[in-house]
Amino acid sequence: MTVDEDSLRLAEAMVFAAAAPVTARQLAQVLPESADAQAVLSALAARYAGRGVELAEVAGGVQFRTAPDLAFRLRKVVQVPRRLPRVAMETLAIIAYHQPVTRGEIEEIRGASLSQSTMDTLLELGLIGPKGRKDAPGRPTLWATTAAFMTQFALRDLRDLPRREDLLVEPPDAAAQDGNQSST
Amino acid sequence: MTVDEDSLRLAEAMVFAAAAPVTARQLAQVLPESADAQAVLSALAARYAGRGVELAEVAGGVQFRTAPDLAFRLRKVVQVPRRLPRVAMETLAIIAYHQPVTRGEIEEIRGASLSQSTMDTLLELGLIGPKGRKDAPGRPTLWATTAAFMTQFALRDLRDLPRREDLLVEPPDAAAQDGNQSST
Amino acid sequence: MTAISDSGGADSLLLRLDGFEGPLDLLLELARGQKLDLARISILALVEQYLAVIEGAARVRLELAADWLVMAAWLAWLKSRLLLPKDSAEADEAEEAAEVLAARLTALQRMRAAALWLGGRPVLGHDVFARGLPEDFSVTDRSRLALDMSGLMRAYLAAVKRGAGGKPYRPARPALWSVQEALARLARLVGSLPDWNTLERFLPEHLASPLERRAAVAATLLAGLEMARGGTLRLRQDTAFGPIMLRPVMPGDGDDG
Repeated sequence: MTVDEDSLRLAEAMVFAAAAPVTARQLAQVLPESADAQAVLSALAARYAGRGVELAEVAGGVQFRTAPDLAFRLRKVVQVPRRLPRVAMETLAIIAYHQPVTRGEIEEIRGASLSQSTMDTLLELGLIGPKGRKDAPGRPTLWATTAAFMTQFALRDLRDLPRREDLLVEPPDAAAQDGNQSST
Repeated sequence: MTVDEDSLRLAEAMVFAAAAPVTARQLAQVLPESADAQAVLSALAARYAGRGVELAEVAGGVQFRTAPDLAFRLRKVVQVPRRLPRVAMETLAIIAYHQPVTRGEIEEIRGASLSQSTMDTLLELGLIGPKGRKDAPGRPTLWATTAAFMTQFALRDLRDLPRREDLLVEPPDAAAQDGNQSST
Repeated sequence: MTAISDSGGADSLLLRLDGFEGPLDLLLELARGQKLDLARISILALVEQYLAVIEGAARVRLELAADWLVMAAWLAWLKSRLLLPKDSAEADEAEEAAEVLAARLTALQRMRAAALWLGGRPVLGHDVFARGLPEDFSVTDRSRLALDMSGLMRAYLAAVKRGAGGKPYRPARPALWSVQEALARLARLVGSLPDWNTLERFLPEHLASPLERRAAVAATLLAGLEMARGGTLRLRQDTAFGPIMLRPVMPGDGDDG
């Protein structure tokens, strides 16, 4: 299927302008009826491949983002927030894999109590949100990850997370170096 | 002067990610020393010419901007219908059931005085209108609902309004659901 | 943190005990020291290491939180059972408990790996950046009205209820001296007292509360000002916050004052 230049320009403008990922469905609303939104997005991604700004698939849509290899040089001029502390990252991982999950269950998995500030940090960043209450004594709040979580960590959807069984095999020493290590 | 692809990519990413227009001078800080920042920006502008997004020169530097011819196609009208203030809603309801009715009678029914601004709101929205004067001392204006009122509530006839008698036998709770009705 | 492989290492863990996120965290660190797949780890060795750390902590009189001690007690129980001859019911129970512990450690280890995996993603705002100046093309239209029949009905019921039916509860207003009352009293009294008198003399009697008194002072002052404007009364205050004096206008008074 060929994609006409007009649709491509429109898609480019729309995705560029948006603050959040744009879905094919949202794009279809502004495209002419004859256009295939999915095909337009594919053509757009191809056009930007290898450039300083690339089209990334995240949170069920697409979003322009700077190419990862430029991060080092861009950090000098673009303001970068602090990375999340280890506890927050662990809590986030537990919520991502066990959602919806209560605070008590998170503490049970971590074998340690969870500070309010950790929950507050994740909530303020919009990475987690309440998702109903558990049918249990006290009806504790259930927590789940949000669309912002997927946007933040470049996930198309939750199925992009590695399977639990595939997560384990990391050499002990490598795991001990917190932070900048890539996936196993 | 030729511009290398690496510089072009970096400029593209930087202008894209920056929260404010980027100057040639700022760009020069991240480019290799040999590169001519001004030339890089010119090449970037040329690359985006005619596309859905263009490099615009604005006060203090350059920034990406949606091509002007596309802006209107991306415009999205968000309908946020207004609610009437509670007092206006009550007044409207009383006029609907007791029309034609004087302001004094409305006040008596509501058990509270009626501000001119409330009447003005309903008048401006065209939901009520004057309908003669009452044969009484001072000859006060009589108020009634309008055709616009009927349209708004999808009524063909005022007799389609739920009968008052049916309303008043409703359990008191129905009114209490309004929440803040206890205040005057 | 580096992996700990022997009990000497466990000693050095002591000083950093508060760096651990609870007992399970320490156990995981110790397990890592065995440099083995968690599935094949020696729970017994692990238990001994943990108990050694806790004992060491007690030796240097480190304040230990309850959960560290609860875990220690449970592990001590587990150790005693694990040392029993195989095939006894207690040993089976211990094996089961050890498996549960190993499973918990595995689950935590996985979540830690997941956290690392997430951190290794091209994280927005750290490794990749979104547009710094997004544009918004949405236009808000508030011209339409949100009205529906049920809202109209509720409003009618609320209005009618308030007006005719059961009058809503209104807290009884404290009977405060009104300006009208003060005017009447002042007009009556001021003629009978021809000279300057303090404002207080014109207050009504039986003012129970300070609020009532303040209200009466304010009302009488307002009444006084009103009468002064009408030209029947004069007011005077010699010093700021001093007593306010009044007297009726008398024949021969000028326009000053």
